Amino acid sequence: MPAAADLRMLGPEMLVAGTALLVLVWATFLPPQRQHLLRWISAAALAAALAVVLRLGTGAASAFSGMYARDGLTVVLQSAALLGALLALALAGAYVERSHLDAGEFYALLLAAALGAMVMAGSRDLIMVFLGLETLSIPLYVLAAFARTDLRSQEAGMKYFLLGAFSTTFFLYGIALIYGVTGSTALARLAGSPGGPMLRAGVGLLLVGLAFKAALVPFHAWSPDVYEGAPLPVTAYMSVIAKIGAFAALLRIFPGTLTALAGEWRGILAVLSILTMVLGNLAALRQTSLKRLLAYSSIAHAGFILIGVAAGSGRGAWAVAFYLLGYTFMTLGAFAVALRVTRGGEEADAIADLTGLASRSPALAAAMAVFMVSLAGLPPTVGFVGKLYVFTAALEAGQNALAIVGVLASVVSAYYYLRVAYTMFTGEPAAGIAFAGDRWLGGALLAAAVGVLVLGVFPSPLTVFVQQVAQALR
Amino acid sequence: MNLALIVALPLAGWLLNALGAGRLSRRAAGLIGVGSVGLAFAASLAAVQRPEVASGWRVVLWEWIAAGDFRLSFGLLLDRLSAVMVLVVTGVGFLIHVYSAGYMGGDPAYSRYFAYLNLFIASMLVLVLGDTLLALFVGWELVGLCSYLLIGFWFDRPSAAAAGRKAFVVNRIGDAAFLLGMIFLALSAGTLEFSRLAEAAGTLAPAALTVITLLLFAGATGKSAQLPLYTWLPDAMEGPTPVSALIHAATMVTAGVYMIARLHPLFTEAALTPTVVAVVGAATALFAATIALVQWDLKRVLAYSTISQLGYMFLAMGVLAMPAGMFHLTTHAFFKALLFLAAGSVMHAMGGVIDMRRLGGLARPLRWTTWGFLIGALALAGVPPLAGFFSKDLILERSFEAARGGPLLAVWLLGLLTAFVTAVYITRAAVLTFGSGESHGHPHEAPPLMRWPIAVLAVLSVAGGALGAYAAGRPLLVSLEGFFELEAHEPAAAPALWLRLITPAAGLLGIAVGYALYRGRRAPRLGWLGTVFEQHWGLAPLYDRVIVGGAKRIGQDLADVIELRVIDGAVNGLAAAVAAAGGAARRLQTGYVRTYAAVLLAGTVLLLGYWLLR
Amino acid sequence: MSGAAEVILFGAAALGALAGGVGIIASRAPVRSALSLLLVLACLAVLYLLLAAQFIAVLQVIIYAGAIVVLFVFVIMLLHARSGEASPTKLPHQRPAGLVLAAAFLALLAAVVALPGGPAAAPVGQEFGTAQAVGRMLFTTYVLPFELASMVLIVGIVAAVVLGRGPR
Amino acid sequence: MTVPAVWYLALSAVLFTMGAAGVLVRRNALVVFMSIELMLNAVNLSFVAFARQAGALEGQVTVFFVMVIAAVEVVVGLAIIIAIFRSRETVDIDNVDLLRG
Amino acid sequence: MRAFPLLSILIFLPLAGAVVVALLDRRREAAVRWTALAGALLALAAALVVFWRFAPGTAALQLEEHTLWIPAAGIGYHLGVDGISLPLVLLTAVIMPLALLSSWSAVGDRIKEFSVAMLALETALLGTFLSLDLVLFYVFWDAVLIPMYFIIGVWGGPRRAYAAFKFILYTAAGSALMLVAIIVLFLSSGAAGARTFDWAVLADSPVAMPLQAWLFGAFALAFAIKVPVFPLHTWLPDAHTEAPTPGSVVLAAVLLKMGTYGFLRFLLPLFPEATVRFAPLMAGLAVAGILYGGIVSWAQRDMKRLVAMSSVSHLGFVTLGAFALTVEGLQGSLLQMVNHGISTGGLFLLVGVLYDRTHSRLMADYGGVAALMPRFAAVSLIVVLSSMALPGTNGFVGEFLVLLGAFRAAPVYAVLAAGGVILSAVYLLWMVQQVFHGPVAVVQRAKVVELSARELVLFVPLIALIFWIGLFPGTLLSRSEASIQALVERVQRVQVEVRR
Repeated sequence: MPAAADLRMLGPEMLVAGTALLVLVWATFLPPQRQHLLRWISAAALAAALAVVLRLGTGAASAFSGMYARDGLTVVLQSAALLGALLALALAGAYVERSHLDAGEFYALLLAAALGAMVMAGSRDLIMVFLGLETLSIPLYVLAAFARTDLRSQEAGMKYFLLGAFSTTFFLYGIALIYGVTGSTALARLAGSPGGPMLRAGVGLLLVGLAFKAALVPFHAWSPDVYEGAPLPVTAYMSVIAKIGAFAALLRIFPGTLTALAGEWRGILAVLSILTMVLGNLAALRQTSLKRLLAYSSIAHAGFILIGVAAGSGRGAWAVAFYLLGYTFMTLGAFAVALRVTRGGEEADAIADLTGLASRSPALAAAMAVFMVSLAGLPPTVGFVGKLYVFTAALEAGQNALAIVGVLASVVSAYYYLRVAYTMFTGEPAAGIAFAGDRWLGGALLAAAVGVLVLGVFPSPLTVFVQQVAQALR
Repeated sequence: MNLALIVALPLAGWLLNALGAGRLSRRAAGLIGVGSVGLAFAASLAAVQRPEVASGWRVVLWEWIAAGDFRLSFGLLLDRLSAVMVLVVTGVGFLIHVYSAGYMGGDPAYSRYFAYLNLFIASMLVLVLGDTLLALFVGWELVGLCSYLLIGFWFDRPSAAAAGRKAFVVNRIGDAAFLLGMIFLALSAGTLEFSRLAEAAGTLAPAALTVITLLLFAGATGKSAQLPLYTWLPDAMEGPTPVSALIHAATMVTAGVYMIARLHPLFTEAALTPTVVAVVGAATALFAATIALVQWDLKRVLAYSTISQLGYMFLAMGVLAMPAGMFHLTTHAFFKALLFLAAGSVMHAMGGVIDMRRLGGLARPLRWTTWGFLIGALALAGVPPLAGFFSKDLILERSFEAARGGPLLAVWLLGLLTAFVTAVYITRAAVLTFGSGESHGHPHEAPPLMRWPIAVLAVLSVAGGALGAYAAGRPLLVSLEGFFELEAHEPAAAPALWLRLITPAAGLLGIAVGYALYRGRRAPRLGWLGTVFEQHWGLAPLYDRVIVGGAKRIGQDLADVIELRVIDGAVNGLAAAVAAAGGAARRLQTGYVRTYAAVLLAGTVLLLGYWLLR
Repeated sequence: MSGAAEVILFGAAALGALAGGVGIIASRAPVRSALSLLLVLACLAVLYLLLAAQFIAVLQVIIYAGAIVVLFVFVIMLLHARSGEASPTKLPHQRPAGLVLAAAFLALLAAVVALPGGPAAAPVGQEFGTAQAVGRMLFTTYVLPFELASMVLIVGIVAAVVLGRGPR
Repeated sequence: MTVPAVWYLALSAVLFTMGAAGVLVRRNALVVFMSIELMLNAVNLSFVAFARQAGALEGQVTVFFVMVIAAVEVVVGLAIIIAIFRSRETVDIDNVDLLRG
Repeated sequence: MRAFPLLSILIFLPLAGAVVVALLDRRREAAVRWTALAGALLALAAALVVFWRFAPGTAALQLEEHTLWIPAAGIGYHLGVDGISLPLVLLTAVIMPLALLSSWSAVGDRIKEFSVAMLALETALLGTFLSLDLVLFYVFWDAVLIPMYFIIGVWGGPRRAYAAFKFILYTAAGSALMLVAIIVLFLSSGAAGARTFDWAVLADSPVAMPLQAWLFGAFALAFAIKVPVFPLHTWLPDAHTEAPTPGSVVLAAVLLKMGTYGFLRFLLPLFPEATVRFAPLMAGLAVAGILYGGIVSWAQRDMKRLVAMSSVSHLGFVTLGAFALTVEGLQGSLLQMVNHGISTGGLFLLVGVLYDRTHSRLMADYGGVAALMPRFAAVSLIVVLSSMALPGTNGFVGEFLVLLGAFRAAPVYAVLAAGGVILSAVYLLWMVQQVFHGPVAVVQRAKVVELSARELVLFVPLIALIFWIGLFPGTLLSRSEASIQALVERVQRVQVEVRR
């Protein structure tokens, strides 16, 4: 039976899971006009979980028979997941209520996905990783299709689901092969394994599954379509939470476990990273839909983040964590702006809908400009610092090509990000554009903008915080 | 600080007139303009009396440029050489200012005119008084600027604006060479101070010295309108006539001569350069004189004449007869200024007409002017005992001596031939302008403000020869020979009589020929020879079409083809390629789940295949 | 069980599974695919028994054959699902490409899995693979994933509820 | 255990590949989904075979979890397919192509 | 005891001004404009205090501030001023108020945003010149791009989008590899834990040669694009032509100097051997740029394009001086940076004055302006002469020293570069003639009115500086002497070793 200490260690996870159930049940008893209470509860739970995560800190490298850990990696990436979920929740509320989506289920699924990402961060066993992955993915499939009468949302849900299930089988096959070699699903056993073709194949198949979640080229194809079709707040949430979960697992498995094989997988990850950066940025160049642009943007950023994993070092790992946190702020910020702007009551999806935004709402346009600049990796924003860290890691590891492709890809990305900014500051606003959203959205927007700037100018505390990740890998 | 005062006075005049433009009354502007130069002349007169001048009176004003080993102060130097120039500049300058006060009387931009003119005097004084080659260069470029401004004074006339620009640009070509020569000199001699160059000259490598002096001389060909950079000077006649007199005859254009005199330690030491200078000078002298033969614009005749006479001066410098060159510089300043002022007087009388085909018979209505012009013309033709005779004679004499029967004798022959041609063209000009025929309109003589300077210059043109005449004790030459550290040319070494007579003979012959040819307003075209002269011996089409046209075409091609298509085309092409790749990347996203699944499986196969088979 | 019987049983079940697999992907009518799936599942249950996994074999029959396939058949009936593949395909290269990729993938897998010299099967006791043995592990070592799996099940319920609701 | 584990594994690989081919080749969403189930079962076979080979029960426990997840996926997947069928009257996944580029 | 953070205050004063402006009501245009101007003037005052506190005669860094910024990543906050950065700081502080003042007529909409962008730009520029930690430097360096991008893209001419994107992508592409090189420097600066991005430390022990050459290349590319060195210059004419007047002014006067400053601050001290090795290449490109820029300027019809191309030529002199690797050349280079800022900044202001009146930049649309605007014509002439490096103006001293230094390094450079001396007269006087001379040919004659008092104020400081530096360059030269001397000694030491 699990020890009491083990259970205490699960505080944040239980808090989130319990709240998901509570929200689900309570929603059926709440009259429609009081559904916003659910939001408060969910937010409170996420915030509390975040507090508990920080409070608990590290100190349990192994629990539940070595299945789970609360080490630096867990703490940092769970914080990222909770932060992302919290911000996404703030973004979603007004949209959910406005679009008459089922609030209880929506929040419950959102919390469940967060739980999945958290579990992926803490798992030290491939079965746990698998279950975490599914806990993360299945809610996202459902959320993508959440606007169930909307053709595009349905399509998004179906594409995501079918391809997700397809990729999951590869992931599982990978676990099976590893199990066949090591006789166990524990990462600890994997670390000590001698290698061999079956192990390589197993790890390769694991990588396929995780790369799919993280939307790395060539396993990315689902993401632009799903991002575009899913309801906007879902897209926002998906773009961060899936990445956090996937990269948590990648860190855990590759630099965290397979150190002996580093010479082999670093090159492969580097190739994936280069493909992802190049294709993601190129395909984003000529997009007209903001959601689709951000989809490709998120693909491209996955490539940048992967640089840190491919470095295979402690520095790379904490750079990944830093980048993910920064990415959470800037991407959710950009989505928050997109949620703010509506066209005839619907999502204003076209980039052209932002034309002249600055004259309608200078603050909103300024915030969007900040996010775009940060996504482009220009200082003084968190996006720059994140890139600085991953490039440093790559160069330290001798992955020069990665760093060079990375910086050049950043330049290409500047084009499409700044095109958005340019659009906002020129021309006359289009007709039918209105602003939506509530204080939560405004608050999230402000938090994201402040986060992007403050972390860009004073990245030091966060840097120290994420460096725990490196300690966990050692 | 008396010395700085000479420069400061016209500078102050410039500032007052420039800042006060539009607010000063016409009278005040004129008074400031003329007065400042008059005072400068007075100050100069006082300064040259000072005993320090004999050994060089130097005033260092401030440390100017200091970088690394290169340290240079800005200062003024008055010695026997610059004394001559200072007096010429301020003296002739003053006369022309006075004349201008009358000549420009009706011009609305009176203040601006005097501002420019004062600035010119100040700049010319910097050129002359500068104690380093760099300071000389400052003046050198500034007088070029003033020349540009004054040629284009009536900027609303496109021809004037273009002429000003041409003057500046052509000068810049020479200046660039000058600059390089100066830099080379600074680096090899370690100094640009005149006082230290003399000793440094001996230490320079002969090749370096030759290159340096040739570069500096290239600068001089620009400023002094010698071959091949002479083209700007005729066009410069677009400016007001007093400007032509002052800048484009008496002072600025002689700066090249002065520069060589100033750097005589270098030029005398250099191996090849003096010969080049002499040949270029002689060639220019004849070349320009022949062109003057076929001009119809009176001022252009005088312009080519100036080029030709400057050629004489370079000839003198080239044969190292520097005192003679400076002497001719001085007398030329007198008589050429006189000729120009007289020409200006004609224009004034005729309402701006200067084409000799529309002039004639002005001797009667314009009595002062005619006398002035005639005196100037005779002086130019080298008729004794006018000033021009002494100086020109001296130059030819010295060049004959320097040739010592060698090939340089050709230089002397060219000079002699030029003397003849000179007399012909100036006679032609005098005859066509003042001689036979009816005067058109109702010409009236100039006001006293213009007449008096003509008179003074006429006197100087007549008596100026005394500065170098044996009979008068040759005060100028003695002073300069001392300066150049040459042994005095005693009459003991008096040249052969035929040599002394042949120059005036050539002049007189020229006058006779000229009179015979152009008397009665016949205007022979000189046949094919005339065409050659009109075409500048073939240089005009070369310059206009090949060089200027070619450069412009190259510029246009570079700007339109290389810049836009090649260099920028590469950049835009790269951007277009990236954008096209972006489009291709988009097309990969077909929208079909099965494609995506296939891509996923393909990725898996590749990944596993790579990992397992590598 | 004798060795020969085991081999025969394996052969039969394997062939059945392969036939079922082909049936799934080659049948024109979806119902046939569903029935082929049922065949595969049943054959696998037999193989599980051969591999000393009684509990799993039972689960296989109950969950997969009993619940999942029924669900599939039910949906097929509900949607009167035509094969949906009558119209000409928009992706003419998909089939050959798919087969080539699959073949390549199989080749790779074969190279990995079919390597000779894997460890010989360890001897296992009677307890191995029984419900008790598996259940004990589930509630001790694997209690955390077990609890998490329940969370996933709840998500599944929610999904069915949310997506199954008709248009408002 | 007379039949070597390798045979089971090979069978598993073949079944897995068949499922993958089915996903790529078939257009009926339900059949595609069944192909995925086939792949999951193939993986399960591998797990059980490895478990037997190693004499360790973890493999069987894992299969238990896979089955749970498979069940959930079936629920979610069928719900989505039904939703799509309701509005589009088709289960041909090639007709679900609004989103592209 | 922590010293008074004078440099930090200088850098962030404009940003503080930007914040204040951002808080103002956008409808109070006058308040916005005056506040922005006040911010820039305060920065100027601070810069003057720096100038006054600056001790000449030493190569040491002064008024240093050195604290940790991101200690966990080895990144410091290190500021300092020496003889090389001092003139550029002053230039920035002088030009910014003028640019803001010129915006009063050149920019009519979104004034608040414009002012904020300009002030933010000033902070980034000052930071670039004063940073001595490579990451800090890079942050400021890249941060410059953003406000400038908006200034061109939002307030620019008809092809502003094209120009803005070209500007930012071209220059960002250049600096991208510099970031990689900065990181490599960091990584090779010592064992893990002892690594640093600090300029002073890195300059003390340059990395070994094959690597040094690569890093040199990365830095040089970034700087060369910014300068811009031929043939990497084509972003410049477009950016200049489309930018609003104040944008062009700052772009020409200050932004381009970031590149040439980078030569002096980073290329030479950090990569001395590579510098020596590649100096002929850089000098050759500089000379090519001098001539090419001059010739192409001549063929332009658009005044702004002409001035922009002339910058290519002028900055060729700056580059040439830098890679002459002699004290004279470097002093001239540094001085010429300031000079170009004054004269070309002035030229853009002049074009702006005309553009405000007629909304045309084509020379063909003008003619005879001198008759309509005599005072303006006089001012223009002075600026043009300064740009032509007429003796007595600032330009001459710089150009002379550059040529002197280049001649010392290799006479052929100086000989070819002297062609630029001629060309500058050709194209500038061509412009003067087309615009100012000839009969009055402007279409909207009534609009071409004489300079207003405000406009005159723009030029007074520039003209004063033109003559002051022309006559008393020692004011600047004496302050940079020690730093340049030290720099040259360092490079020459290597030069001797390489020769051996």
